Parts: sequence; structure tokens; C-alpha cells
Amino acid sequence: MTIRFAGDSGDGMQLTGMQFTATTATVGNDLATFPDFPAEIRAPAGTRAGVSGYQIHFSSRDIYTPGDDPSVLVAMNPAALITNYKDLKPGGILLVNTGAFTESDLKKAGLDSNPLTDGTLSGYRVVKEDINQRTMEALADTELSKKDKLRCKNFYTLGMVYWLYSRPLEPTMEWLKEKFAKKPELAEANTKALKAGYNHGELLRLFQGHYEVPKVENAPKGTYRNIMGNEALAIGLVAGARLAGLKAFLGSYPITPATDILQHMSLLKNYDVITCQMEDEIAGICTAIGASFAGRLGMTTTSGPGLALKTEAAGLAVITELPLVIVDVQRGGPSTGLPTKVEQSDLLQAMFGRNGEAPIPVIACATPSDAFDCAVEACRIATQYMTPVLLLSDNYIANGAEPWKLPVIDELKPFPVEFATDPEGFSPYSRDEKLARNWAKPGTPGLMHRIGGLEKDAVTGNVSYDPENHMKMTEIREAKIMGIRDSIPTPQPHGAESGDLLVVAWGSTMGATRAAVERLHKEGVTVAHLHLRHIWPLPQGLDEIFSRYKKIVVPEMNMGQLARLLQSEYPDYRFKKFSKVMGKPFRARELKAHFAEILEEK
Amino acid sequence: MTIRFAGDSGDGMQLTGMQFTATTATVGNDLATFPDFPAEIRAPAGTRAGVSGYQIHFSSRDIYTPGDDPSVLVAMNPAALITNYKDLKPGGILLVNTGAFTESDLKKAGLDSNPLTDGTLSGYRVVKEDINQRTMEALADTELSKKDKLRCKNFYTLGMVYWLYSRPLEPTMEWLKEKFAKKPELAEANTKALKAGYNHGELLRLFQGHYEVPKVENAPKGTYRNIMGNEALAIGLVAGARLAGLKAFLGSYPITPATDILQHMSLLKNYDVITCQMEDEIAGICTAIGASFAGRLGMTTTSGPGLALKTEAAGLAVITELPLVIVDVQRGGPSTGLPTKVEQSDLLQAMFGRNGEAPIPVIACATPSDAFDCAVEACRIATQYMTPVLLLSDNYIANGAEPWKLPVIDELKPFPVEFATDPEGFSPYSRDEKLARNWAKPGTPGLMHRIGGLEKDAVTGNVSYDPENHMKMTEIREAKIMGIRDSIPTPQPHGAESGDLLVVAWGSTMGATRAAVERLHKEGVTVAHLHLRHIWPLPQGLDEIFSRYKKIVVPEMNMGQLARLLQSEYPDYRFKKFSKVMGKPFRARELKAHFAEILEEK
Amino acid sequence: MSELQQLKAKDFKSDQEVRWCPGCGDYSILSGVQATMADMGVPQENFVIVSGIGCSSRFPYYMETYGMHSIHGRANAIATGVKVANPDLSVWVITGDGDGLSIGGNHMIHSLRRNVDMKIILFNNEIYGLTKGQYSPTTPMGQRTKTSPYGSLDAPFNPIQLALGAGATFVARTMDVNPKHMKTVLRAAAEHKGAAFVEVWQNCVIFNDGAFKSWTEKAVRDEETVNLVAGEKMIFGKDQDKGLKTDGCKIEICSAEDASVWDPTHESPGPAFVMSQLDNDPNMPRPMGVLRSVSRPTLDQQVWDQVGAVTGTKGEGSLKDLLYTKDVWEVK
Amino acid sequence: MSELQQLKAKDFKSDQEVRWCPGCGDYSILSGVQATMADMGVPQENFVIVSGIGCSSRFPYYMETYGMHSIHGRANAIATGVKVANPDLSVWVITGDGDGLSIGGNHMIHSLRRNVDMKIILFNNEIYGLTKGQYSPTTPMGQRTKTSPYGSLDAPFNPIQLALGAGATFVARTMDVNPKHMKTVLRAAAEHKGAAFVEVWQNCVIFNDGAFKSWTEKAVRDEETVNLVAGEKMIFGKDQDKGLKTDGCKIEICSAEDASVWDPTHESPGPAFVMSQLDNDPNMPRPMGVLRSVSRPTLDQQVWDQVGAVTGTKGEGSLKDLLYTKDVWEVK
Ligand SMILES: Cc1ncc(C[n+]2csc(CCOP(=O)(O)OP(=O)(O)O)c2C)c(N)n1
Ligand SMILES: Cc1ncc(C[n+]2csc(CCOP(=O)(O)OP(=O)(O)O)c2C)c(N)n1
Ligand code: SF4
Ligand code: SF4
Ligand SMILES: [Mg+2]
Ligand SMILES: [Mg+2]
Repeated sequence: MTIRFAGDSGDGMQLTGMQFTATTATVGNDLATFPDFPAEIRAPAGTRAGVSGYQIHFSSRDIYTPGDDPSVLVAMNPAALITNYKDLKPGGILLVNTGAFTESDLKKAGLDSNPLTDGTLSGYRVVKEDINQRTMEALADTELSKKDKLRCKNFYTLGMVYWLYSRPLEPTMEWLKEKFAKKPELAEANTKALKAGYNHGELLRLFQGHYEVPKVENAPKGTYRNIMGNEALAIGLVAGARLAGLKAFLGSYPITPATDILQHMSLLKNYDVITCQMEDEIAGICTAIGASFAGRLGMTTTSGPGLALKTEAAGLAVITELPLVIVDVQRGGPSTGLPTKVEQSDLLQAMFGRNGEAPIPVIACATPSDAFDCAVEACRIATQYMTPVLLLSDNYIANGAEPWKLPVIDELKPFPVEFATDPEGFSPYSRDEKLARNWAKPGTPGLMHRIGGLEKDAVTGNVSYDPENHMKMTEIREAKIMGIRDSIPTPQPHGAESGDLLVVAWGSTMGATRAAVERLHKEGVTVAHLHLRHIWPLPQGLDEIFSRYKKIVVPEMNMGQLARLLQSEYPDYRFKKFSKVMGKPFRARELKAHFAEILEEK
Repeated sequence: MTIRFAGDSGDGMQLTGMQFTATTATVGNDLATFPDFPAEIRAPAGTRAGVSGYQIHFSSRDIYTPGDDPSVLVAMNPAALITNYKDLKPGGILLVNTGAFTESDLKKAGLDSNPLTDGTLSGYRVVKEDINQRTMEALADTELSKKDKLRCKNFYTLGMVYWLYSRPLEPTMEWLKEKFAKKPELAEANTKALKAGYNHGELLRLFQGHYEVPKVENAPKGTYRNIMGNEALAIGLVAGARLAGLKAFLGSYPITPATDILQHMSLLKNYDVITCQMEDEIAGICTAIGASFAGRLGMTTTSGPGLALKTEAAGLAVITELPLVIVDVQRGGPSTGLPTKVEQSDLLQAMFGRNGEAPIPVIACATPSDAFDCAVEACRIATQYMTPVLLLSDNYIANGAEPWKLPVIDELKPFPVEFATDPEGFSPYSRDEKLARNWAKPGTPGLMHRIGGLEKDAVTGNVSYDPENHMKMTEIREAKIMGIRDSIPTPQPHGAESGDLLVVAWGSTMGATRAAVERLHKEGVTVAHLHLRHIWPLPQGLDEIFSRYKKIVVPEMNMGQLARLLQSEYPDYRFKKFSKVMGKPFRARELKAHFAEILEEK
Repeated sequence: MSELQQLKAKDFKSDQEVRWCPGCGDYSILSGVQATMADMGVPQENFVIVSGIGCSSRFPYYMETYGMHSIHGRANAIATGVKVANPDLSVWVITGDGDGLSIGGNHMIHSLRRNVDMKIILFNNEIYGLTKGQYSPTTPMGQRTKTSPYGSLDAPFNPIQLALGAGATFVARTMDVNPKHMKTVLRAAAEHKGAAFVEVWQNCVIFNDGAFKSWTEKAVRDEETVNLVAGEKMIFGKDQDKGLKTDGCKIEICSAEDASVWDPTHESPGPAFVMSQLDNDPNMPRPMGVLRSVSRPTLDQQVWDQVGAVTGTKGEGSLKDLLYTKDVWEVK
Repeated sequence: MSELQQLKAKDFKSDQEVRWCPGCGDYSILSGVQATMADMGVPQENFVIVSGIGCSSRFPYYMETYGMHSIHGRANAIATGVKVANPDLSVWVITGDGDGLSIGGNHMIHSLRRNVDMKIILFNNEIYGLTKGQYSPTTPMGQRTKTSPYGSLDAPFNPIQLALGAGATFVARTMDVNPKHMKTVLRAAAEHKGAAFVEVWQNCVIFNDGAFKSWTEKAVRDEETVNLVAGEKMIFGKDQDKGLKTDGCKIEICSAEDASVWDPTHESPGPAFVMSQLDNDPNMPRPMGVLRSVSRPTLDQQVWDQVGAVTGTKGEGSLKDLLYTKDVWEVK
């Protein structure tokens, strides 16, 4: 079941969507969400540029994406209607706020005629309702300004939708109470509107159907929580530092869509977390390097343009072999590009965007809750191998939400760091069996040493211009990173064990890919989905997996970056690219159609 | 014939080497040089870290490298001797300044015993001469301080070497006169020392042989000039701007080994050149972007760490589609790495080191004089395709020298830019058949427009968040760059037309590769050398060439970056990597040995 | 060039819809700049506006001039390239407290010391607007923002002092809610030959509403600010009855009569610096207007002069001269 | 911790050979810092020295402390991370006029305004040494260098004014050739709680020999500089017979008797700023010593205080608390 709320960015659609999500999670549905808001803080009200949307997909079965085309669309004004209706499933329900369809509203949306009457919407089940008017009426005897009353219309709408899906009103009423603790009159008005909307739905039976989505039947037992990707990532970083026995230090600079991570971690001061918002991205990563040198776990969070700025300093972390987690929440590029849209186009930058031979492990998270696991994994690799790690997320994960089965605390495996303390035979560049160097922190008597960006002697760590030493160090740095393979599992294909087609995906394309492959597989096609969490080093055993399928395709929200990487690593196979660079995630349906095409080729 | 001068960095070896080079060029020998000086400005005198070297290879046949092992080594002190003698060819001549072999000299070089007497040098023809003493004597009746006299010892040494190679003294005497125009007493003293050294060689017939290298027999007719790589590149950029009908603007920041380009261009103010040394690399590229926006040809020069800093702004140049030449003179990495050594490890950074899908053409120069041609080519592509271009050089080319057959001015093909001037139907993002957009410069009436880092509408150039438009623009940007293929020739393999082995090389490995392949080819092996000037887009027709050889190997001064790129582009072939990451160029001999090994495999 | 026609403010309106929040202070600055440009006597096509990233930095889209909405923090550097490449252009930089003082702080101070002839309008709203409410280098200590939920710990810059410390030749301050004052200041900046730094107090209604209201609201403005006018006495107060008297490095409130005369052209930046320190004293009005305005050769002018001088001495170099230097030789 | 033993300057010598040019001013700064650290009563292992890139920035290798020779211009940012992560450490930044004022200028001004407790020693030789002689942001206009063969066109920064404009709490100046003076200044910096900015005039014998000799040579030093000492009269001259008298924003030469007393702890940075303007007057001595020294909470201290306060209110969070918030639900 997929529903999309769309309205002017001033209409509170994000809030409406989030409330619906929260309530849906509490009734035990599996869900995924995808907000879509405009880049402008406030585009002129009523224009197409100002449209803000929020889509949520929920079901009693496991779901992997915020849904393909919605089957219900709520449109609060003409601009929202016109920019979204094409996505609605044929025969889908369209709830329209006719109160915002005056001449001038139509003009703001750049419309010459009224889509409600000009035939545009044939093929949909259109429910017209003057929500503005209904809301005003519902609040007639409330002591609020007209403007404030009108603001409650999103809760009226939410009430209608709650009725449609048989959702309880209580969670939202609770939330309103807390949120407007200091302005009880607003809490009351919104609650009134909510109830009125609900009642309106019930009384008038406006909609043809009345959906009831049962609880997920075989959801694994456990404790759940609804989580957004950026928050999961923030929590994961803090947890990761703890599991390493360290305190987290985040040096960062705000940038969409990564800012939330910094914001969330700023709240966690009572978890031994220090956050510094620095003057720019370079200072962000540099303070993190300094903090790691001082014995904390340094981290830095950013998006593509910020990552570009951090690359020189990332090289310093490579050669000084200090642990560091670099998070890149990808957005549309190049340059400023499409800052509020999703893309996976920083993969090769993450791999190669540094001067000299500067290998860094790369990990990518697949879903909001997976961001927690990946953040912990990044901390593990950083501290166990004394290396910077690049963790890739994207805007779709960052702002998406899903129910998260919380790990049992005792089952989280710690990976405690042991600092060097013994001056006897100490050398900052002596290594353990994993090739990780010694970590001695300032303040430790007898271990004073200097590190830096010039090439190091393989034994003493002093500056060395020796040719053989440089070759050796280059090889050690590479071997260390490749050695991480020994600590990561070989991912297993989901679907057919062997056969006609293998779909290799990474990052947030996971959900749509899984759904598309499952559908095809159910239809009897021997197809499987292989998901890569570790982009570099690539896990062992992929070769053997690739050999079991006749064709391999790699769907990516870029021009084929992972495909290129795989092609250079596994020339015995052919990796077909399937690109979508539209600032929007893949839909399971379009993937399925494309896979079917590939299967038919030659 | 290869000779290496080595001494303390205070001994003036660079000067000696450069004088020898200049003289050798005037007598019509083909030559290549390779200076090697320490990273420290002034390491303690007499230590190994302070050793500075200069190697020159000359011959009457075409030569491509500064030579393999030298057959003559000049060592001015124990540190120079000990760090260099192993490179000397068996049986080679070693000219040693015994005047610098006191106990304390030996200690400074970290030696327990005297290599002149302890058997270290068996197998070489050692010529011991107290050059300090000889120089003092030669200048006995000159009015100079002892220190100043001793400073002349490099010219005494040069005199000896001139005798050895039958070189005329006049060019150097001329040079001394000019150089010390204001201090004639120094000109005189150095001239005296030079002559004394020459006479000393002649009178005492110290050496067993007396070499005479004949003029290059079939050097093409023309006007020649001895040129270093950085200077050639600087001249090429200025010439390229002229050929485009534009004025050059260089925004830069000093960094080894690219600084000379900025320094040289700073001298060329009377060639319509503006240079700005900015506060950092980011400001360097940004002023260049601003200058291009204003209608000049913007350029920026740097080395690896600086390129890392420029990547975000490079993305802005991609999306605004402004012409821009970015030069990266590569050095040893990662991070600060080995700033005064050579490496080719920025290739993948050049290709992929930007956020988002931001394709940029990449060109690499092969030799000092080729840097001129490549710089012109970079200007051509930048202006004809409205795109930033990345031009790769390296420390070996930058500081190397060779005789350059000057192009005939009338044969340089202009590629004049036409600015938009007609307001009729003007749109900043309308394109020509090459997909290059319109270039309208500020100051032109009626063409006012705004560009920027957000995605552009394909037609109007206004900001656009439209999904389809983003896909389209991403494809246009890619297609535009790939279209450059139509304007570049397919490179031809040098050597066997088809056969057992193809060696694919790029950049400064050209010389050693060519030499190694020629030798093998002469020995009857069906081997060829294919040199790539255009790294991206790769020229058309490579496929067909690759198909003619059984094996392909790619020697690189990195861990196999071009090989990786080729492997992903041409999965039908296997590209073997051959890596040397030692801060030193390949030697033809080691390449030949390696190729022979490959030929024998399986 | 054809006769210059008198431009109107509305000639500078582009066809793009203005997309700031209703009530945002940016609107009045937009009007102010449009009006100022119209009056400058510069052909419209000679204006170039360069901005970085931020709400404020969307400015160029709304202006019918040449413009670039560049990347975060780099507007000053790009504008330097534009101006040096073509000194005939009137180059304006639009930036924010984050764009121009945080990530772009270095380019800011360097372009001020180099005295590149451009007008730098810094929209100071003491917050990051576009990214939705994080503290900036001008946010007061202790303020709770999205990234300082327990209060900001960073001491803010005083933009005026930073500019003076960097050697700026023109430094001024105005506010969004006083269009008349803004116009005087913008005109003075436009007339200045060199880098003109103008701080504009700008209200962000969404994320930092009322940040400056203790000084800018009509009711208090005259008491809480003092408008510095070159050659005039420093007078303030609702009834214009108070003045400032400078005594050494101390500034005291006095009667309007006793007030000292303000001189922004003083050889030394000392007096302006001392004056800007009033910001730290809650009992004193904050200085507005032109704090400093002195003349010094601009970078762009000097670059062209040098090119001219070298060309004069050496002669214009041809392509042939470039390649065929005197150390060539012939192979026949 | 065991009893602190008295350290000697030579305890701070590392086993690496010092590799500056013979005669370089860097040597004396090295000795000065070693002597100062030995006297600070801080355990040797608690020192961390962070530098950027440049001749000067090779400093950490020569010091038997923890150290990082980082990348060009970023020392201040890295040192900020070190200090905030562990405020027990004594953190020193070594930088040059290129490293700290050109590419690193932004981190410099931001660390000063934040008042991160670290000692910043800026080796000002008015040139890029390591890259062999290009002009820097402190190179005087008109000077011919490798990248300004026809004379530099960039007006230089006055590092003291830049630091004051950025809100520095401690600003001082000394010279390589006066080790005694340097030691007093370094000690004052070491004792300052907060960001201490120390400009050291340093001679580069190779690329800019004698840049400061008109002020530093023994023969002229007493006439051409004035040493500012807190609470003492500003006296200078070979015979210590001259003084400086401040009259408003003007400073005049007077007799030693009439000299004013210097106060670097003045509430306002104004007097120090005015004093630093003397650099521009060839008839005045240049001020040396401590120009400013005031107390303000340090960033590192505040960060830890805030962590403590939040932890105090909310209680130390466990891993469980982090994950299991109140909006969880059970599936059984
Ligand atoms: C390299 C980079 N880093 C970060 C960002 C995100 N970003 C955009 S605007 C902005 C701050 C805007 O603040 P300000 O300059 O004060 O402008 P305002 O929105 O307040 O007008 C930030 C951090 C970015 N676009 N690019
Ligand atoms: C990113 C980067 N840009 C440029 C350089 C080259 N570089 C090294 S040191 C230096 C300037 C040094 O000048 P300064 O800081 O004054 O130090 P000094 O050598 O004079 O002590 C430059 C430009 C570099 N190493 N890294
Ligand atoms: S967020 Fe603030 S600064 Fe940005 S447009 Fe809205 S009111 Fe203006
Ligand atoms: S180049 Fe100058 S600054 Fe560098 S070590 Fe030599 S004298 Fe010192
Ligand atoms: Mg702001
Ligand atoms: Mg310097």
C-alpha cells in the first residue's frame, strides 16, 4: 500500500507524512518512506517549485522500498496535483483540497484550465473536498486567528487518511499534546481538526474502499523502533565508538542532506560525544584527524561537494594511518547539482578522489536501519586497521524511515582498541598481523613520536626518501586495506542459486532491486539479487558467484560507477549498466521491466 | 652516453649539469636530463640527505630517456659517492673529489671506512682528484676569499668533463659573463677554474678514453631550442590561448614541482598574460573560473595535493561549462608524500576525483617538449568544447630537458573562439554540433544571463529540478566529452604491427618504454609501444589495435591506474600491470627485462 | 558605445520568481541593490554579480545582469578573477555570514587586503538559513540552534573588526529594515574605488527571527544605533539629542552639541576599529553607516598597469617571440 | 602521576638532524621553544606540536614531544581537534606566513575567535621558503620574488591587526635575533590560557635575507622598535631616553619620562590595534612584546563543561539508552 501526501511546502505535508508513518509503525506494519521537498527554503506559495511531498509504503509483508506508484494521492493544491498525479496508479484514489483551487491558485501553478474539470483526471477516483472550509468550520468556536485555524488543515487531512486506513488517533493526539505543551490552544485546535477529519471520513464514507492492513505476520520477535537513516547513522557512530572502547569526536560542517547527523550527535553530549561545527569541511576532517591523534575516534560527515574538499586531508589520514570515519550522504551532482535529491554518483570519488596511491575502504548502507550496522562496521574497520573509512549513504536513506528491529545489546560484539603504552621497543610504525600500526596517544610517557604527511620509514616511522622504502610502504598500505577482506563475509545472492540473471546492487537501490527480483523470481525466472555492502575491498568469493549466472546487470543511480569498478576487477564477466540519474530512486516496476528485457536480449 | 653529476646541494651540481646540457644541445646531440635534488632546502652539508644529482643522457641517435645507469659518475663528496655509485655501469668511470674525503666528511656521510680504499669501488675505473686543492691552486693569484674560491670547484669539475667529451668551453664562458655581469671578478674566477679543469684533463690524460659523440645524423631540419618541461608547458599555455584568440589568465598557488610554470608565466606579462598568485589552490582555480566567465582563458597549475583541493571547483566548471585548463604536475604521494620525486599516481584522481557525474577530458604529456603540444591541445579542447580539461605532467618531465624542434609558427593551427553577441534567440545553454554551449561574455549588451552550480534546464539554462531534465543534462555532459574522440587521432603502435606483446604507456614512461621496446624489436621480438596522449576520452580504434597482439602490458609509476581504466573499458583484453612506485622513473633496461619475462610466461 | 540611457530599478528585475520566505530581509536588500545600480551610470551589461551558496546567494538569479551563483564560500575568489580579467566590469559579491565568514573567510580577508575593486554585500542574519538553522560565525554565544542544542560555545566574529583587521579600504554597516539608510550606504560602496565591505543586518524570519530587533525596531532604532556620516557630528537618540565624544581610545556619550565629528577617511583604521568596539557595550549605540573609506591602489588596476608597463618596455610579444628565443640553433 | 622532574631544554631535542639552512632564523626559535617548554612544569609527554608545511613546519621533527607535521595550512584545525579531544595536553602550533596566513588564514582567524587554548607561533619571513622564494601575504608591495618578477602587487597583511580583528585574546611579537626577548614572549604565551598568537620575525637567509634588518640589527634595534611590557612605560631608544605617549588614537614620541604605561589587558582591543598601526609609520618604532592579553573562556574548556553539564542533567547514557528510546514497541 503506497500513499503520497503532496502540498505546498507551507502546508505541513512532511509533518503529516511523518505522523502517519509513526502511527503506522506502532500498529506493526512494515514500512518505508520517502520525503521529497524543494531545495528552496520557501518557494513562492502555490507554485510548482514549492511543492513538498511525502510518500510512505506499508504492508504486512517485508517491504524494501517506499513503494512504486502510489495508490492514494493527497493533493493540497493545484501545483501539488499537477506535479504528482501522473505517478498515481491507474484507478488510484485522489484526495483533492478544492479549497485551494481558485483562479489565482491555478495561475500560481501555471495552469490555464482547472484539472479538476478539464478531464485531466479521468482514470482516477477523485475525491474532492474543500478541506480549507471544513477545517475552518471544525474550528469555528476556537479562539484562533483565521490564519492559525487554516494551518490546522493538514491535521484535518491526516484525520481523513487515518479513517481510510483504520489508524488509531491516539499516537498523534499524544504527540500534539507534547509538541504544543506551551501552546495548549494549538494542541487543542489541531486535535479537533484531526478528529473532525476522521469523523468526516467515517460519516460520509467518502472513499469507496476502507483499507485495513493487517500486522506483519511473521515479523521476527523483538523490540522495534521507527528510525530515519541519518539518525540511525548517528547512533551507529556513537555505538561504534563505544564498541571500540573509545569516545566519539565529530568534526563537521552543515550540508544537505548530511546535516541531521551532526544535529543528532550534538544532542548526545551525555554519551561521551563531542561535536564541533567547524568553519568548513576541511576543518571538519582536520579536527577529526587531530582528535584521533589524541586518542578519540575521529569522525566527519558531509555530502559530495564537502567530500571533494576533504580529499587532501583524507590522504593525510591514509599516510599517518589514523582511524577516521568519513561519512558521505550522497545527493545529486555535479557541483551543487540537486542538493535535495538522491544519487549514487560519489562512488568513484570515494574510491579514487585522492592524490597519490591512497587506498581507503568503502562501505555503503542500504536502508535506514542498515545505516546503524554500517556505521558500527565503519568504526570497526577504522580502529582495527588504523585507517580512514568511507561510509556512503544517500539522501533516500538519510530521510527515509523504516521500523528497526533493535539489536540486543549483549549481542553487539565489542572490538576494543589497545593503545600502546610500553616504551620497550616501541615504534609508531610497527604493525600487528593485520598490518595495523601501533596507536600511542599523547600523554603516554616514553612514547613521544612524530607523524606526518611525508613518506615514512617502514620501521622507524621517520621521514624517508628511500626509493625501496616508498615502494614497500605503498605496498603495505595497499595490502593492509586488501586484508580487510579476511574480516568480511561473502554476501549471498537472494533468489535463484544460479541461472539466467544476477542483479548486483549497492546502497539504497537495495529495496527496489530486492522487490523486482523477488517478483521475477516468483514468476519462475532464475534471477537473484546480490547486494554489496563492502565496496572496497570487494569481498572474497564474488568470482564464483558471478560464474553461476549467464548475465549480470548493475542498476545504479549514476552512470555506471560500480559496474565500471567490477568490470575492471572481474574482466571474465560482463557487467551491464542500468543508469537512472533523475534525482529519484528506482521503482521496482521499472527495474523488473528492464531485467525482463535483458533476459530476452539475444 | 649517460653522465651523472652528484655532490652536496651546496656544490652547485644542478648548475653544472645544466651547463653541460646546454653545451651538449648546441653541439647538436639529442639529449634528455633528470635532476634529482633533496626535498629539504638545505640539509646539513655533507650528509646523504643533502646529496643533489643531475643526470644527462645524450647521443647522436634519437633518445627517449635520461639514460639508464650512467657510464660516468662525478662524485663531489663521500655522501654523493655512496648514494650513487651502485647505479654506475660496471666498468664505468668514477671521478671523485678526494679533497672532500677527510675523516669528518666520512662521518657526515655516515661512513665508518673510506670507500676509496676499502674495496667498495672495485669494478669501476676510479679517477681520484683533489678538486678542492686544484681549484684553490688555479685561483691562487685571484683576489677572492677562500670560501669564494672554493665555490668555483664545480666549474673546475665541469672543465674536466668538457675535456672528456670534447665540448667547447665558449658557451659556458659566455654564460658566466652574462650571469656575473655585475661581479666580473666571479665571472673571471669561474672561467679560470673551468679552463684549468679542462687543461688538467687534457694535460694529464687522466681518463682512459676520450669520447667524442658525433652530431645527430638524421635530426630533422629545423630550428631547435633546449627546453625544460615546465617551461614548455608555460609557453604552450600562452600559445594555446593565442591560438584560441584569447588572453591567458593563470590563477595559481605555488607547489613543487608545478611552481615553475607560474613563475615562468609571471615573466610573460608582455604576451597578454595575467598571473595571480592566490591565497590557496581553491582561490587559484576560482579566479581562473571567474576569468573564463569574463571571457579570458582561465588556467590553474598545481600538483597532486593541490588538485585534491581544486576538485569541488572543477565540478563548478563542469556544470557551468566554462573553458578551463587544469594542470597537475604529478609527484610522489599519498598526502605530502615525496614532493620532489616523480610518480603517475594522480590519474584516477584526475578521472574521478569530483562529486557527482562530472566528466572531464584528461591529457598527459610524455616529454618536456611534448608538454608544449599538450598544453596547446588542452586549450583547444577547453575552448572548442566549453569544458575544463585536465593536463597531467610529472616531476620527471617538469624538470627534465631536451632539444625541442620548434614548430613553424604558420603551421600552428588556430582555433579561434567566437563569442555570442546576438541577442536574437540567445540562450546560454544552446549548443553547437559539438554540444559546446554558447559563450557570452559580460559586457555584451542584451546577453545578460546567470549560470551556477545547480542543475540547469537544457534549453533555458535556468535552474531546473526536473527529473527528466537532469537525466538529459547528465547525458549531454557525458556525450559532449565523449564526442571529443572525433577530433583526436588514433595513436599508432611503434614497432611490430602485430605480434606477441603490446606495451601501452602514458606520460613520462614514454621514453624508457620506447627505448626498451626498440631494443627488443631489434632483437627480433614482435613487440610494439602504443603511447596514449589522450587518457579521456580514449581515442577510437584502440580495440582493433589491442586485438593484434597476444599480450598487453601497461608499465606505470603507480599501482596500475591506467591498466585499471583500460580493463574496465576493454574487458575483451587483459591488461597486465607493471608498477614502479619508487619516486624514480623506469629504466629502459628494467622494462626490457620485464617484457622479456612476460613473453616467456606460459 | 551608444549614449547611456537612464536605467530604472525595475530594469534590473530578472524573469525568475523571487523565492525567499515571505518577510525575509533579503527582499529589501534586493530592492536596494537594484535601485543603486540603476543610479550608477554603468551600462547594464557591465554588471556582474557573483554569489556563493545560501539563501542570500540566490540573489543573482533575481537580477537582470550577468551573474554566477557559484559554490559555497568562493564568491570572492571568483569575483576577483572576473574583475582582474576585465576591470571595466562593475563586480558585486553577494554572500552570507556563513558563506562569506565561515567557509569563505579566507577569500574574504585576502580580497580585502588586495583591495580588489568589488562591492561585497554580506547578508548577516547570524544563522545558516538555507541549511535550516545552524549557528554561524556571527551567532552570539549561548544561542541554541540546531547544531548547538545546548547553546553555542563559539565566540562570534565582529565582521567590521575582521574587515578592518584585514586592511579593508571601505567598511560599512546598514540594515534591511531601513531602506533609506541602506541606499546611502550602498551608493557610497558603489562609488568607492576598491573593495567595499558592507555588512547588512538581515532578518531571517524562519530560523533567527528578531536577531537584530533590539537595535533595528523602529521604536528603539534611534536610541540603539548611531549613524556615522563623514564630516558630521555623531548624533543619535529619538530626539537626536545625544552624541558621541571620542576621548583617546574611549568613546563617551555626550550631548549632541559636544559630539565629535566622524571621519571615515582617517589615515589609520584605528578610530574605526575603536568605534566598532561599541558593539560590545550594551550601554552604547551600535555604529551604522560608513566606518571606513580610504583610497589605495586596487589590485585590478595595478595588474593592468604592470602588464602595460612590461609591454611598454619589452614590446608586445608575438607567438614567434615566445617560441624563438635567442638560444635556438639550426639543424640544416 | 609521579613527581614532576625539572626538564632541560635539551630534553626536548629529538634524534633527528636539524635541516635548515645554516644561518636560518628558525634555529633560534627552536632553542627558544625548547627552553620555554622545559620551564613550564608540564610533563614532557603532554606536549603536542602540530605544524603545516613549510621550512618552519619541519619543527615538530626536531622536538622530543608528540607531534604532527601535517598538511599545508591546516595545523590550526588539527590542533583544535587535539586540544578539544584532550584538554590536558599542551598544544602548540608552528606555522609560517604562507602556511598560517595564506592557505591557512581561515583556520587561523577561526581558532583565534574560538579561543582554543593553544600556542600559535607564526614564523614570519615574508616569503615562501620551502618552495624557494615566492611572495607571501606578508611580503611588502613592490618586492620582486620568483612569482612577482616585476614587483608584488598585493598589499600585505599586518598579522597583528589580523589577529586582533579576529578577536584574539593574546597577541604578541618578537624576533629571531633577540633570544632573550623571545623567551619572555614565549613564556607569556605559554602562561596564557587561550589562543596565543605570536608573530616571530624570522630571517630567511636564502630567499629574503635581511627582510627585517632595518628593525632587528643590533645597531638600530633599540631605536626602531619599542618593547611593550605590561604595566611599564613605553620606552625605547639606544639610551632608553625616548617614550611613546598615547593621545587619543594618536601616538607620539616623547621623552622617556612622559611615556604612557602599556596595558595589554585593556577591555577593548582598540589600543593594541592603534599601537600596531605604528608599523605603517616609518618615523615610529615598531611595537614588540605582548600587545594584547585578556582572559575569555576557552573553547576546549567550554566543550568539556557542556558535556559535563548535559551529562549531569541527563545522566550518563548507556549503549542501551542510546538504542532503546521510549518510542519502541515489541513484536512477540
Ligand atoms: C561545500 C559546501 N558545504 C556546505 C554546503 C551547505 N550550505 C549551503 S548554504 C550554507 C550556509 C548558508 O549560510 P549563510 O551563508 O549565512 O546564508 P543564508 O542562507 O543565511 O543567507 C551551507 C552550510 C554547501 N552547499 N557546499
Ligand atoms: C596543498 C599544498 N599547497 C602547496 C604546497 C606547497 N608549499 C609547501 S610550503 C609552502 C609555503 C611555505 O611558506 P611559509 O608557510 O611561509 O613557510 P616557510 O617555508 O617560509 O617557513 C607551499 C606553498 C603544499 N605542500 N601543499
Ligand atoms: S530561511 Fe531565513 S534567510 Fe532564508 S529565505 Fe527564509 S527567512 Fe530568508
Ligand atoms: S630557505 Fe629560508 S626559511 Fe627555509 S631553511 Fe633556508 S633560510 Fe630557513
Ligand atoms: Mg546567514
Ligand atoms: Mg615564510
